[in-house]
Amino acid sequence: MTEDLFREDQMSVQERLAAEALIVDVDGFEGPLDVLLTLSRTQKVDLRRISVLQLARQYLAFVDRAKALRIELAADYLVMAAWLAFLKSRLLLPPDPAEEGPSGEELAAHLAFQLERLQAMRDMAARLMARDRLGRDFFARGQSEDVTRVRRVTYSATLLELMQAYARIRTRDEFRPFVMDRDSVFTMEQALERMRPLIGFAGTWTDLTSYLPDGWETDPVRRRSATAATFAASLELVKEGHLEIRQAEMFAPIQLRRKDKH
Amino acid sequence: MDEREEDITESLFEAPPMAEQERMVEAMLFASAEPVTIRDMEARMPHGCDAAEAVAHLRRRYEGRGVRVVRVGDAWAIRTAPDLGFLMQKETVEQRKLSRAAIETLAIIAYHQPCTRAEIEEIRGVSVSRGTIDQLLEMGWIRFGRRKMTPGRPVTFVVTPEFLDHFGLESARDLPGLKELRAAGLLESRPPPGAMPLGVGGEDEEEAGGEGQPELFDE
Amino acid sequence: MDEREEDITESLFEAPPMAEQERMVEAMLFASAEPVTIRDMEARMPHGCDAAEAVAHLRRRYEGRGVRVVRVGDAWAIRTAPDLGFLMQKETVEQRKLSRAAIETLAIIAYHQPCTRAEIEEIRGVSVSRGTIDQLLEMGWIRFGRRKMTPGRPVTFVVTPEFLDHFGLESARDLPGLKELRAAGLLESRPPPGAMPLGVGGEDEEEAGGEGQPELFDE
Repeated sequence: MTEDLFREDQMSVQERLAAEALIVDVDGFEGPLDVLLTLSRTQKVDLRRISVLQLARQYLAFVDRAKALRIELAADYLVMAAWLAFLKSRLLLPPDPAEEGPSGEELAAHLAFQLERLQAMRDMAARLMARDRLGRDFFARGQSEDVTRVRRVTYSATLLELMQAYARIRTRDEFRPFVMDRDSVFTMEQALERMRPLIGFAGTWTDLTSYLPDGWETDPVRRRSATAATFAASLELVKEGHLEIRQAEMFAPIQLRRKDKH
Repeated sequence: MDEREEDITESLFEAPPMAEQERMVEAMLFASAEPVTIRDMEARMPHGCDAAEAVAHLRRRYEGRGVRVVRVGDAWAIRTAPDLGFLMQKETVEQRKLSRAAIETLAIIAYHQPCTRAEIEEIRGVSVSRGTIDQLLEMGWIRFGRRKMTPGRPVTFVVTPEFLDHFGLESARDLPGLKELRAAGLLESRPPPGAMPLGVGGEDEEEAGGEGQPELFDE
Repeated sequence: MDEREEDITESLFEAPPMAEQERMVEAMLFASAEPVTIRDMEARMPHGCDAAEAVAHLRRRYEGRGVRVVRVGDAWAIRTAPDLGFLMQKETVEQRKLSRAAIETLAIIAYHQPCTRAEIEEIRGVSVSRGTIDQLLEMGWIRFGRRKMTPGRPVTFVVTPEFLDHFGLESARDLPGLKELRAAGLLESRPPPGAMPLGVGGEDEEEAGGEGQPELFDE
């Protein structure tokens, strides 16, 4: 039944000619909406009074014509054709109350709105470009005055340069995040975490080495890292006022003691 | 320079008479090729001056003359009267040829700003080609606006003071036909009912937004 | 432009009224980059005009104003009144391009703020010279942010309102992400290296807005 309906509204001669005329410069169109807008002009009415049904027929004629002439149309043209065929059937058939989704009229109204909006934007673009323009119709001051001897240097950069700089860094080939072998590294954060609960008990001077974590005292590499981290953490705790630190002479053991708050 | 310092330190004295302020504003606007803001002018004028009023006087004074005092966004500039353009062939700068896509994109941004890329595509029915936005940015006619508060927080575009200056507009509100378009409802963003084939926007926006930023602007 | 040709061919008609000629001379003197000779003006004006007389009228009109019509050799120009020179300092600013190192550093701070020197170096892959940071600080485009709560409590850098102003941004968050840069055609389409530790947590970012901290300069 739907099939019959389609066959019924075969394109008129006029539509066929219109479609053929469009085909000539299909590359000149910016997508299906552009084609629809051009087709709508043949109706010679206000866009608000456009017959979307007729427009759908015209568009389908255009696509059929392209097929007949073996002209390859981009996918979005065919998507639009399929959708318009669907819209056409919705507009022609009596509404089915059981059917989900927007009615044919709603869809048609939205399409008309899109066409009207695009046309409006084109009109505005043309009005904009036709305005009196700086450097063509009216002019800025031509002469910069060298009035004072004071010259300040300012540096300038554009947003584009800024973004390009950032893009350049972020996509640089040779960029590799710096990664260290963490196995034998005891960090200062770890040392701090370890020492905080312990120092409360350091009422008397205690050797720094006694704070080294278990399993880090023997291997020289690990011991070095742990000692450095513990020492740095101690300094941090001294700075925070939780700890006192002393060393009797050069290379003598470093000793720590809790600092009591006054 | 001495006068200026004097005025700052001895601000007990009154600001110069309005006629004098008008001269100052006149000199500043004449000297600059770019529009100058009221704030900028006042920063350079003696203490207590009212640059806005001085500009208003100056503007009236130049009515009908060979140059005019025009407003460009928040700033003011002197420009030649458009009817005398024919004398200026020597000064005419080569206008860069814009593609139809670029012109339409510019108009859409101007009338719909702040406007996302997806909105431009939704209105034009095709994707915005690479380089179109780029070109408009480079010409200084559009810039990035505030991000949209919609999912994905897509970036937006707005027109610049340079755009206004170029097209002789006082503000974006003075765009030709703006009121009519608004009255006709053509500036509203109407979601398409159900599945429309031209909703290039819908999906794209999701994509552009959804993933766009989290790596950069971790929240 | 037609008008001009018309006037040349139909020179039987009278020249425009003197008031109109004065407007023309005014516009030409304003827009020209160099002083203009009488002969030059007449060549551009409709046939039968008397540029010398028009200039004389214009000159009188500008007497006592903020700008004057002055003779430069055998040509004419509009110049600022000498007593207002103090207003012109801003016009003699020399503009220079920012170095590549500086703009890259600035970009990293803008995208990653608050950002330590070590982080900048890690991202750029080369060390940041002291002069670069100093230059950006001096320009007022970056300032010190809150210290990082990491060991050593390194200082951080954030961008300033002047930065946003210069680049026409409302907030640093409006900067487009990599994905959007690519979409806008500003970036060759190669994906960024996988999992990059971008950005510092949201909390930190929030804090960047806070006031400058006195303890910043305690060293």
